[in-house]
Parts: sequence; C-alpha cells; structure tokens
Amino acid sequence: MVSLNAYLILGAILFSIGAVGVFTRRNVLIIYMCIELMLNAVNLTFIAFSRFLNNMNGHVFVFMIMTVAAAEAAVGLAIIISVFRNKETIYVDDINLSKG
Amino acid sequence: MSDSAKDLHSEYMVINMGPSHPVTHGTVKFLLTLEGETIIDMKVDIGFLHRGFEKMCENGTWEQVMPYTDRLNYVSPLINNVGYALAVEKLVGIDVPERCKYIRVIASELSRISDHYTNIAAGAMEVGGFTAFLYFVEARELVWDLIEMLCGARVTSNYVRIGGVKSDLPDGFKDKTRDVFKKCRKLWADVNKLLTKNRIFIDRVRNVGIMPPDEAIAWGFTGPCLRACGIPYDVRKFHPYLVYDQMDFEVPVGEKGDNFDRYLVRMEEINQSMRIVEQALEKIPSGPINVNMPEYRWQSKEDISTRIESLIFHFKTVTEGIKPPPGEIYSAVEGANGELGFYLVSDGSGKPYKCRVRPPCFPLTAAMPKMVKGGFIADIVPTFDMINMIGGECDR
Amino acid sequence: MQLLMFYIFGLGAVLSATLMVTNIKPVTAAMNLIMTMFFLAGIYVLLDAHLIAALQIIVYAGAIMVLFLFVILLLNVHEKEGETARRKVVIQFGSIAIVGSLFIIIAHLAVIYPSAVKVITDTAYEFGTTKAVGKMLFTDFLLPFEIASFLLLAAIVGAVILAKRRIDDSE
Amino acid sequence: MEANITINKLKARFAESIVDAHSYRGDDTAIVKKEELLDIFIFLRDDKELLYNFMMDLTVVDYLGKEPRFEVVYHLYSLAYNRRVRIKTRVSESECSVDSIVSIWPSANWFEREAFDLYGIVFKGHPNLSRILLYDSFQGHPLRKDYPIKKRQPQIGPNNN
Amino acid sequence: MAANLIESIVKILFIFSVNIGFFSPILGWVERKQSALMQDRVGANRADVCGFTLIGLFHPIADAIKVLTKEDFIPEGADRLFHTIAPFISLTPAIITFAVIPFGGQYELFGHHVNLIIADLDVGILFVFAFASLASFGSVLAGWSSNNNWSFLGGLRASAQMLSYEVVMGLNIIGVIMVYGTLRLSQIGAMQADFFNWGIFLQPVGFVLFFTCAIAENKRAPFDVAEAESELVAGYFTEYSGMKFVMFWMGEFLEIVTIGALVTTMFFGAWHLPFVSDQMLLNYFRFAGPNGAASLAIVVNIITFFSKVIFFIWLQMTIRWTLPRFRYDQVMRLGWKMFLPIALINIFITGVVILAK
Amino acid sequence: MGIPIGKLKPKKVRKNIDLTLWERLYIFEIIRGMTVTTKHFMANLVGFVLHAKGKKRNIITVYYPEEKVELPPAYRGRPVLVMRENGKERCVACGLCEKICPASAISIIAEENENGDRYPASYLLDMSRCVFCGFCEEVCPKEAIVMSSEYEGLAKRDRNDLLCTKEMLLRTENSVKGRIEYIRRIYAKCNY
Amino acid sequence: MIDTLKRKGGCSSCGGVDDDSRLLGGSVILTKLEAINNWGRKYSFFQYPFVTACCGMEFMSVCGPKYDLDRFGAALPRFSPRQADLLMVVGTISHKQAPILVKVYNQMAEPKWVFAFGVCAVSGGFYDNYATVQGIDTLIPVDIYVPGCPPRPEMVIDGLIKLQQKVMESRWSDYPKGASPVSNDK
Repeated sequence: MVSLNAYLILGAILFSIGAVGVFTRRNVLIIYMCIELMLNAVNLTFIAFSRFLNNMNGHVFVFMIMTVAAAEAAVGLAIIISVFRNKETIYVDDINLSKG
Repeated sequence: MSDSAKDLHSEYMVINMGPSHPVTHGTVKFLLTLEGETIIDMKVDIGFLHRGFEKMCENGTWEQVMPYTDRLNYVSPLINNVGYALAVEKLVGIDVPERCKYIRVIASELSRISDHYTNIAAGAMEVGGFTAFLYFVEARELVWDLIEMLCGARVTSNYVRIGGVKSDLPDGFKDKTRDVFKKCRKLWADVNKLLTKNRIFIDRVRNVGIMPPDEAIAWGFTGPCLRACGIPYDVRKFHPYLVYDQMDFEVPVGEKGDNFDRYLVRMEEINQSMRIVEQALEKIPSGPINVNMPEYRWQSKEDISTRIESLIFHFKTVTEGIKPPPGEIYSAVEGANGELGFYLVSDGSGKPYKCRVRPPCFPLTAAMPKMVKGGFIADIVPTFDMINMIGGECDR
Repeated sequence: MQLLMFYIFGLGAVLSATLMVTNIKPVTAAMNLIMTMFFLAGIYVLLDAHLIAALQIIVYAGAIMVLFLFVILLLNVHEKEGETARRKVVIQFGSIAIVGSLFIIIAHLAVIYPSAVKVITDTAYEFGTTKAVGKMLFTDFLLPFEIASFLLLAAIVGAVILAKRRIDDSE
Repeated sequence: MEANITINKLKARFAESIVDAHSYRGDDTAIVKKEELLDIFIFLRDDKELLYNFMMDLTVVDYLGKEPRFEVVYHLYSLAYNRRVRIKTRVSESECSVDSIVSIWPSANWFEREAFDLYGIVFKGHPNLSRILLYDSFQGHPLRKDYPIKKRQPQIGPNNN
Repeated sequence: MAANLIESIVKILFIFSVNIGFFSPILGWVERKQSALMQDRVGANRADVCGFTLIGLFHPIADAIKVLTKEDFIPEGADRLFHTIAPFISLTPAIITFAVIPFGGQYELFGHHVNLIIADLDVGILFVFAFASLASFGSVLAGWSSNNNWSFLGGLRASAQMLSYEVVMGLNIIGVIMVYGTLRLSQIGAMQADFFNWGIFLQPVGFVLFFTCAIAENKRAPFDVAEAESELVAGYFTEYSGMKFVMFWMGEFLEIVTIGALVTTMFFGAWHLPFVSDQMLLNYFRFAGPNGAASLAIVVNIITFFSKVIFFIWLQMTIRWTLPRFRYDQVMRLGWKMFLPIALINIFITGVVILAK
Repeated sequence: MGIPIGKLKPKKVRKNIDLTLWERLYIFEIIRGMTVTTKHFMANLVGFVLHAKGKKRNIITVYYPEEKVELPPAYRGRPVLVMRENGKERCVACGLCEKICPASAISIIAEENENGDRYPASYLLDMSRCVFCGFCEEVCPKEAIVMSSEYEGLAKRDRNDLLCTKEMLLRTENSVKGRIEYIRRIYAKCNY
Repeated sequence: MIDTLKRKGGCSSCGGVDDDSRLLGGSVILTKLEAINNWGRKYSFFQYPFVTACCGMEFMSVCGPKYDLDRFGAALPRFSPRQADLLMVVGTISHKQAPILVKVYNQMAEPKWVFAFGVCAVSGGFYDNYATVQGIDTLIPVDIYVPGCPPRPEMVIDGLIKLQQKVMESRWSDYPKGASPVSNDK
C-alpha cells in the first residue's frame, strides 16, 4: 500500500520541476505548460488527501482547478497570440510591455 | 479558427500548387502566397503542355494539321476539327454540301456534350463527389461509343476533312443515338439530384470565383464562363456557321458569373446540345458529304485505280499538300470553352504559313488569380475546374 | 501491485515532466506534458478517482494541450538561436540531477517515516464515482460551480476579444 | 471590296497612321503604324459606333526575309455591333518592340507574354514580361521561322527549375 | 478470479479478432466494393489464389503484403520520433475505445456472471471521449512532423476540426446521458430493452448530430478537409509511405466500426432485437438448459449488435461516397454556428421534458 | 445590346435555384442524394445476384481480358499491311504513307524485283510513334495498308519491341476483310 | 543530354540479373516468399496518375465504370508519390514538365514501377520538336510501354496485365531501383 507521503512527495517533485521550468525557460508557451504542470501537481495532492481522508471535497476542488486551468489556457494563449501579433516574438526577454 | 490565422502577422506561407497536384490536372502551377488558408497572391504558371502546335503545323501540309487539332482541346476534338476545316474552307472560299454541314453539327455537339460531361465530372470529383464523377464518366462513355461509331476513334477523331468529312453517318446511328441519349438523360438526372440542390455542393461553388460581366469581357472570357455572367454571347448564334441558324436551341445564361452559374450553364448546355443533335438527325438531308472540288482533296480510291491523271494528281496533293490562295483569315467556332478561333495565313504553298489558334481557355486561365484572390485554398478547386482549362489548348 | 503501478506512473510522470522542462522544441515539450498528464491520470485511478482521471485526459490532454499544439503550430516559431546548446545541456543535466536526487532521498525518507495521516482503506462504494462528484457539485458546492461557469464564460469572451482581429487595424 | 464602317472611321480619324486596309474574305483588316497603336485601340474601344470591347486574339507572324520582319496581329470583336476587325502593325527585327495594351484590355497580358516568349517581341509597358509557355533557361524564340523545329535544348534536371 | 481472468481474455481476444482480424481488412474491401456498386462498377475482383477470386476478398491481403514490404520513408528535415509514433497514436484510440462498449447483456454462464463488455467503467462515455480526443494528436503530429507545407496545413485543419467537433459531440451526448441518467454504456444499453426506449426515439436530433459529428471527428467525407485530395494532396499523411500510411487508414476504418458501435449502443437499442428483451430470449431458448440458453442468447446478442454495427458502417460508406466535401471554413461554421446551438437547444428541451414528466 | 440578342431567347438557368428552408437543412437533400446512390447500389447488387444465377449482367463494366466490346466497323486500330494470295505484300512502296504520316512513323526502303515491280524491301512502322490517325490508309492507292481492329498485344516492356517490321505487320486479306470493305465504301468515291 | 540507349539497357534489366545471384537467393523458402510477395504487389498497385494531356481523358475512362481498373486492384489513386507504387505517366511530357516528373519519380518509395501511357510518353509521339521530351525513358526507367494515341482502355488493361506478369517474374534483388538517372545532372 502506498502511503500518503509518497503521493505528496510526487506532487512536490512535479511542482518543483514546474517551478524550475518557469524560472529557466524563456519561451512563453513552455512557461505556460510549466504552470499547467504545477497546477497538476497541486491536483495530485488534493486527490491524494481526499482519498486518504475519505472526503470527496478534494475532487470538487480538482474540478474547479481544471476549470480554471482551461480558462487560463484559453486566455493565456489568446494573450500569447496577440502579443505575438504585435511583437512577433514569444520570448519573455523580448516582451517588455512597459517599453510599449 | 481561420480568423485567428488571418490576423497573425506571421510570415506568409508560399506554397507551390502543382504541376503534379491533383487539382491542376498536371498542367499548371500555382504559386500561392497564403496567410493561413487565405490566398493573398497567386501566380499562374502554364506551359507544361507546350508541344509546339504552331511549329508542327507550319511544318506539315494543310491536311496534316488535322490530327494536331484533335489534341488541342482533347475533350472535344471534333469541334477543333470542324473549326479548322471551316477556317481552311473560308481561306479557300468553298462551301460544303448540306449533309456535310449537318454531320459536322452532330459531331460538334456530341463533342460538346462529352466536354461538358468531363468538366462537370471532374468538378464533382474535385470537390469530393466521386460518384457523380463516375456517373458522368459513364455517360461520356456512352457518347464516346457514338463518336467511335462515327469516326473510328474514341478521343482523337481526325474525322473532318477540308471540304467535307471522312465518312458518312454509319448505319443505325440514329437509333443508337436515341438509346444513348435516353440513358444519358437518366444519368444526367441522377447527377442533377446529387449536386444541383445539394447544399454542400452549392456552398462550395456559389459566390466563388465571381467575375462581373464587364470585367469578364475585358479579360476576354467567352463560352460558358461568359454566359454565366449573363451575356448570351455564343458564336453559334452571333455568327451562325454550318446550319446552326436552322436549329432551335436556347442559350443558357447565368446571373452572377460565379462557379455555380458556370456549372448550371454547362448542365443546361448538355440538354441543349442533345436537342440540337436530335433535331439535326431529324432534319438531315441526303446528298453528298464532300465538296466536289478535286483539287482541294485527296482523290477517291476508285479514281486513283482507274484514271492515271488522278493518280498523278493524288501523289502531288499528298506530297505537296493542297494550295489555298495567299491571304489571311480569322474564323471562329463555338468551342466547348468558348470562341475557338483559327487565324490562318497562307503564302500559296502547301503548308500553312501560320496557323494560329485562339484558345478559349487561355484568357480564362489568365483571369484565375483575379477570381480566387482573397478566397480560400479550397476555392481554387471548383474555380479552376469550372474554367475548364485544357492543357492542350491553353499551352498548345 | 499498487506500489509497482505507483512507481511506474510516478517515475514516468517525473521523467516526462523533466523532459518537458528541458526540451528545446515546444512541440516535444507539449507531447511530454501530455505524457505527464497520462501518468497522473493513472495515479488518479490508483486513488479511486475515476471521474477525475477521465476528466484529466479529456480536459488536459484532449482540449488544453490540443489548443497548445494548435497555437504552437499556428505561430510556427523557430527556436531562437539564443538558447545555446551548452546552456541547454547544463539545464538538462542540472535539473535531472537535482530532481532525481530529491526523488530518491525523499522517497527513502517516506519509507522510513510513515505518514502521520491515518490511512482509511475501506472507502465508501460510491467514492470517486460520477454520481458522487456530481451530487457534491450541485449541493454543497453549487455556488463555486456557478462561479466556475461564469469564469469559463469570461474566459471565452476574453479569449475571443484578445485574439480577434481589430478591424480598424487593417488600413 | 469596300471597306466598311470601322475602316472608314479609322481612316477618317487616323489618316496618316493607316498604312493599308483591306477586307479579304470579309475580314476587315487595317495595318497601322505602331507609334499610334495605343490611341487607335482606345478609339476602337471607346467610340460609340465601334465599341470593340473584346480583345480576342493577339499573335505575331514572322515574315522572314521581309522588312519589317514581324507583324503583330490583333483581333478585336465588338459585342454590341457583332463586328470583328483585325489590326496589324509591323515591327522590324532591329527594333523589336510595340506598346503594350494591357492597360486597355487586361486579357492582352498573357497574349503579349506568349508573343514575347515565342517570337521575342518586346511589349513596352507590360507589367510582367517573362516567358510563359517555355521555361526560363530556354534559348531563343521557337516560333521564329529561323528556329529549326527539331533544335532541342538541354534537358533540365529536377533541381534546375 | 481465474474465471474472471479467462472471461476478460476471451472478451479481449474476441473484440481484437473482430476489429483487427475482421473489420479492419474487410472494410477496405467493403469500401471498394460498395463504392464500385454505387458507381456502376464491379470493383476489385481479380486477385486470385489458385484460381479462386472470392469476389475480390483477396485484395486486402494483397494490399497488406505489399504494404509490409514497401519502403518506409522518413522525409528530410522531419522529426523522426513523432513522425514514427503519429500513426500509432491515431490508430490506438479506435481500438481502445471498444473496451467500454457493450456487445451483449449480462448472463449467468456455468455459475459465473458474464458481462459482455471488456471494462464496465462507471465513466464509460467519458472514457470514449478521452481516447477519441487523443486521436487528434496523431493527425496533428503527423502533419507537423512531416516538414511539408501540405501536411502542415492538413494538421492545422485536423486539429481545429477535431477540437471543435469534440465540443459539439460532447454536448450531444449530454442529452443521452440526461435521458438514461448514467454514463455507463452497459446500463444505457440495458435500458433500451424496450423498443420505444431506444435512443433514436428519445433523442432523434441528438442522433443526427452525434452521427454527423462522429463522421466529422473521423475526418471522412464530407468532412475530410484535413486530407482533401484535391486541395492538400493527402493532407497530414502526405509524407507517409508503406505501413505507416496504411495505419492511418486502419485507424479510420476502425473508427468507423467504433462509431457504428457507439451509435448502436446509444441510439439503436444496443444488443437488443426490437421488442425482445434479454429475459425473453432466455425464455425462448429454455429448451437448451440454463447454460445453453445463456450461450444462445449471447450469440443472438452478438449477432444483433454486429449486424446493427454493419448497417451503420454501410450508412457511413454511403454517405462518404455520395456527398461532396465541405470547405474548411464551412466545416467550422457548421460546427460552431449550427450544431452547437442545436445541441444546446436539444439539451434544454430534453431537460424540460424530463422535468415535466 | 446590339443586333442578334433580341432574336435570341437566352434561357436563365438560375431561376428556382434559391434554396428553400427545406433544402437549406442539408439533411433532406443529402437523403435524396443517398437514395440515388442507394438505388444504383441495390440495382447492381441485385444484378450481381441474378448474374450469379445465370441471368444477363446489367452492369456496364466490360470484363476485359475475358470479354470484349464490340467494335464498330469504323474503328481504327493498329495499321497493318495486307497480304496478297502469294504471301507477298500488296504494297508497292510508293511512299505516300511515309510522306503523309504526321508522326513520321513509317520508313520504307523500296526495291524492284525481277519483274520490275517495286516492293518494300523494308517497311518499318514505329508503333511507339503511330498516332492511329488513319492517313496512311486514306492515301494508300493500293489498299495495301489498313487500320485493322487490333489493339491487343501492343504493350511492351521494351520500347524497341514497338518497332514493327514488314513481317510483323503482314496480315492475310481475310483477317482484315471487314475493314477493306469498309474503306472501299467510304473512300471509293468522293461524293456519294 | 543523356544517351537514350545506354539508359534503356540499365532500366529494363529487371530480368537481367545474372545466374549466380539467382542461385544464391534461390532457396525454396525464399522463392516461395518472393512469389507471395510478388503476388501481393501485383494486385495492389496504388497509382500516381501523372496526368498531363489527352491520354488523361482515356485514363478517366479506364478508371471509370466501363473498364474499371479497380478490378485489377489498381484503383486507388494516391496523389502523394510516397504512397504510390505505380507512376502512370499519362500524356506528353514537355521539357518544362520533365524536372517535375523526375522529382516525383525520385520521391516515390520502393518498390516502384513506371507505366508509359500513350505514344507521347513512350516516344514523344508525333510531337518531334523543340518542346517535347522524346520518350520518358530518357528521364526515368520505364517498365511498360503502351502505345496508342491515346490507347484504348483495353490496351491499358493489357499493359497492366503485362506489368503484373513482370512483377511476378521480378526478384528481390531487382529492388531498389534507385533514383532516376537524371537526378544528379547538373
């Protein structure tokens, strides 16, 4: 039987990988994907807790997180497209909105 | 989705469509500049079937040109034959017998039917309706049986001769025609049901490739494409040749000049051509089929074997060719795609000094970029087909 | 059995996540993320969350990632030369090393120190079924559910407005 | 034969530019000087009694040995009056160019390119005068009478076009 | 436990042999032969083994042999990995989906409870969707990895089209789910024992929309814009040769079967004959003893189910060979502007009717 | 518009073509189309079943190698040389066919035999260039070359095999009798 | 220009493998396998219709209901050369078209065959002039020549049957045939 800790650790690792990606990568698309990964890591902990506490509230939270993720993906990709349209780049270094 | 593709200031995608691309029939190349799916610019490159028609004609005798004309618009070779023969007859100044005129009308109209069949069939296939394609191929097969019966070959007929035709109507031609037309009408009705009111097909062709009438004239459109714009220009009516003035037929015209009109005009022309053939078969008089001017044609076998001067003259005409008087003429017939003009220059020798064809689909193809610009890639398909660009005629 | 599956799925998820972060091509990264999603879905099944597992695949793999792929293809941006090969290798090795060691150490710790939370093995029959989740969504969590739907609506509107062509832009 | 209304009008308007006019087998023909070609065509197109709105055909005849060597032949058609006319203009080999009529009839575009391709006549003011039927690496102009019919050009490989 | 294992293996083998061994080769033949007959032709009939031609049934075998020995080609500049796995990605979902489709009822056989479905998942329909949505990756990746403009355009079209139609398809299903109140496909099937309870009567609009969307999802004519021959040469699989190219076709064919099976399960009474429920079947076959009756009933179930599937295969083929193809933007417009509102209205009306009852 | 358009009665093809709501709904027209194809399908299927029971086949397809279409007498197949009774060719090597052939597919080397009659010492017909136009037959003063109804066996693996010598072209008069009769009928007199 | 005759020797040499190599690969099982393989190939030509000219009309007829090439298993036209086995060169090939034909041929995956349809493809036909390629065998190896202008559908089917025989006789050592000889020109 797998212990709760194992799931939590897995979640932590995935979260940290995602975080590493956000900090090191410069491609906006990949940064977005890393964020998705971090959300997933959180989902995992929710599900694990929910299973081990025998309380289904966690599932509902995951459901909500997925909704948010979907919305975020839609809006985020739209932003990327419009930024790309104006700046012709998808690299964070080149996107400096304050410079206009 | 395509809208978002349109907005991007990303680089335009430059795509080479053809010449070995299914839609282009292997004979034309489109250089497309695309933004997403939208056509920003289009260059048409033809000439992949340039076979040196004029050069070949200038090196053959007047009679020897006949097989080359077969392969101009290879879907309706008989019309080309007739057009060339009429042009030479105009140059020489002879008038063919009445029965010959009727036979030529029958031959041309059968050819026109098969051309329109092929055109609509290919159009249907290219927008995905493979079954409609095969129904019309089947119908065309039946018409080709008639043509084969008449002139001995399915495609490259080489039937018409200067001053007449090669042979008379075969026995039983009329009955066979009646049978064939009955089957063809049935298949026509099937295709009509499959396509004409089918919204998918209509959406594909309606309001696509629009050409307003005045621009169509300026671009030199003739034939079904011009009639689709609402201008009833038809050489058969405007400059009646052969016996078209005695035939009762209507000129179908469209309204908008889009692909749907072109399709409808062609569908209707099939019916009208069938009517013409039936009338011609009813009215055909008996009589000679060749003009009685021995100096302009090869001698008959009987004459050759019985009269020595005939034999000598035969050798002379075959080796040197007939000799029309020097001069130049332009003569036009209504080809399947429009006005098929022949501009002949004779210097009095046995070979044409110049044999120029006015290809009807050449200006049509030239107007392609104008018709599809701003449309989608998929719009090229029906537009190009309804133009009915025939490589042999366009590139010669 | 379950432990084995957990290790397979967990290692797979970590591995593909690492590959995603380190990969230079966006398409490859996206595919790796999809792999991660799959492994996570497998883990959800281990945790009796069937509905969530299915939703994970439908929503993440089937919708969000297709959207990502679509945008990647649409932009069709060639990778910048700036990210040099050396740096790429360093990032790859660095992150793989760090993450790998973390995983081993913590997993080891986890085996030594069992979890404080009490494990409940006998779950209710309905745990994780569609019915159960649905019932909760429409009773206890109705308000958040409605808010989520509003969020989605707002996201749709926002996305459309953001990505829409400005008509006055063109000439 | 008597020249008809088109020829008469042309003669009246452009008396000195009409070199010759005839009507062989009913085809009205006018041979004009190439300098005033554009004006003549605009007149033919826009005159209320002529309205030659179709540019049916454009071709070149190579009279090798004569001077001027080439004749550029235009066939016009008037839909309104159902009338045809042939306009010819002579071009010498040394100064092998005429004015382009693309601005009057867009359909002339490809016909002129074709004439350039096969005969080497240069049409001044054409937007894109390049080879159309033959390929770019083709040498010479095949429909000139001094081009042998079987003179072949080297075959080109797949990477050459 | 052992009995369960045997049962599973038997069921998996059955479905596999039916799909891979029967449908996927024979559909190639069916498509050729049926289109031939529709078009007044004869169709493939000359491949012979020892002089027997069997109306052309050997042609698929010939195709398979040829394809296996055909050169496998990876174009220059292509992404080798994705180019190789893309056909597999588009092939597998069609097979996996069959795991949750019931092809018969539940019976007691030799004291063992037999459920004629491989995996009776609680989230059956969602499972189908989850895997169907993966098929789009196959075409997208194929298009992207081929390094060819036509493939690329095909991949773009495929991704947009499949994404859009998935949404509509999902909404259509909701009507069915509302009517039957379950996601479990075996339960949906079981509830259609009564003839007037068939999905086609309860959800006629849903059926038409679902069927259309399924064809669109499968990218067959009239929705084959992603592989439109006359526009994009062969779309996203332009650069594929040999076995990998045929795998796309197999995927397509298997998906035809899957669509047929899904439609049968949800709208056409699954394994039930009209007016005949499982219990009545068992009663008819009482003479064979309980086990014999059960096995006979199973056979009848399976035959009924697959004949319905075959009917829908025939229907899809007829549609494919009758209609011209849409234009890409028209496909999208149809999906978003026509089907989506209709699906929503359908859900609304269904809800109202259910509440009113 | 000018002269003859008034006389014309152009037929508007686009009337009644605007879609009714019924037709706009796709599905009914689709069903109509499907009935057409299904009708063909069923007719052919029934035709096949009946054919298996020995009835006449109603499908248009010709099962080529086993079954052949009936060719009209006008059909121009491959040109062949006609043989006299003594096994020699009728051809007198006058060279007219060589001259008229648009493809220059025929090449003749003429010689005189002991009687002083000309005959073709070699008669080469390059089938890889022949376009089946029938001019050779038409100009031949001796009915020596005719377009037979042969069309089989022309496909070759090597292009050189398509070069036909006199021996390969010779046919007995009987085998091309129909064609000779036909050309006598159509070419014997100019006007009839 | 490439020497026509020399090439022809090279291209149509499928039967010309020397006896030694036949003996080496001639074990019973291999021969059986070869036969099965050839059987499969022979009834499953996916053709690439390189349709350019008049013969295309006849090609439509061959595929059409009356003559129906599908009976021989050769009815699936694949417009992507990668998926095609049989390159049908239908019609005249001009010098402008030649590079494209060679390119298409080179893009086809092995094993591949070429079918010269009509006299223009066989020899240039009666277009013996500056613009036309005098036979596609000056460009690519050809397996079967069908003359006729255009050939009757029966002639095409006849040619296809001959090609099937040729495939039946072929050996594994005949493949790959490799790129077209002009591909490296210039």
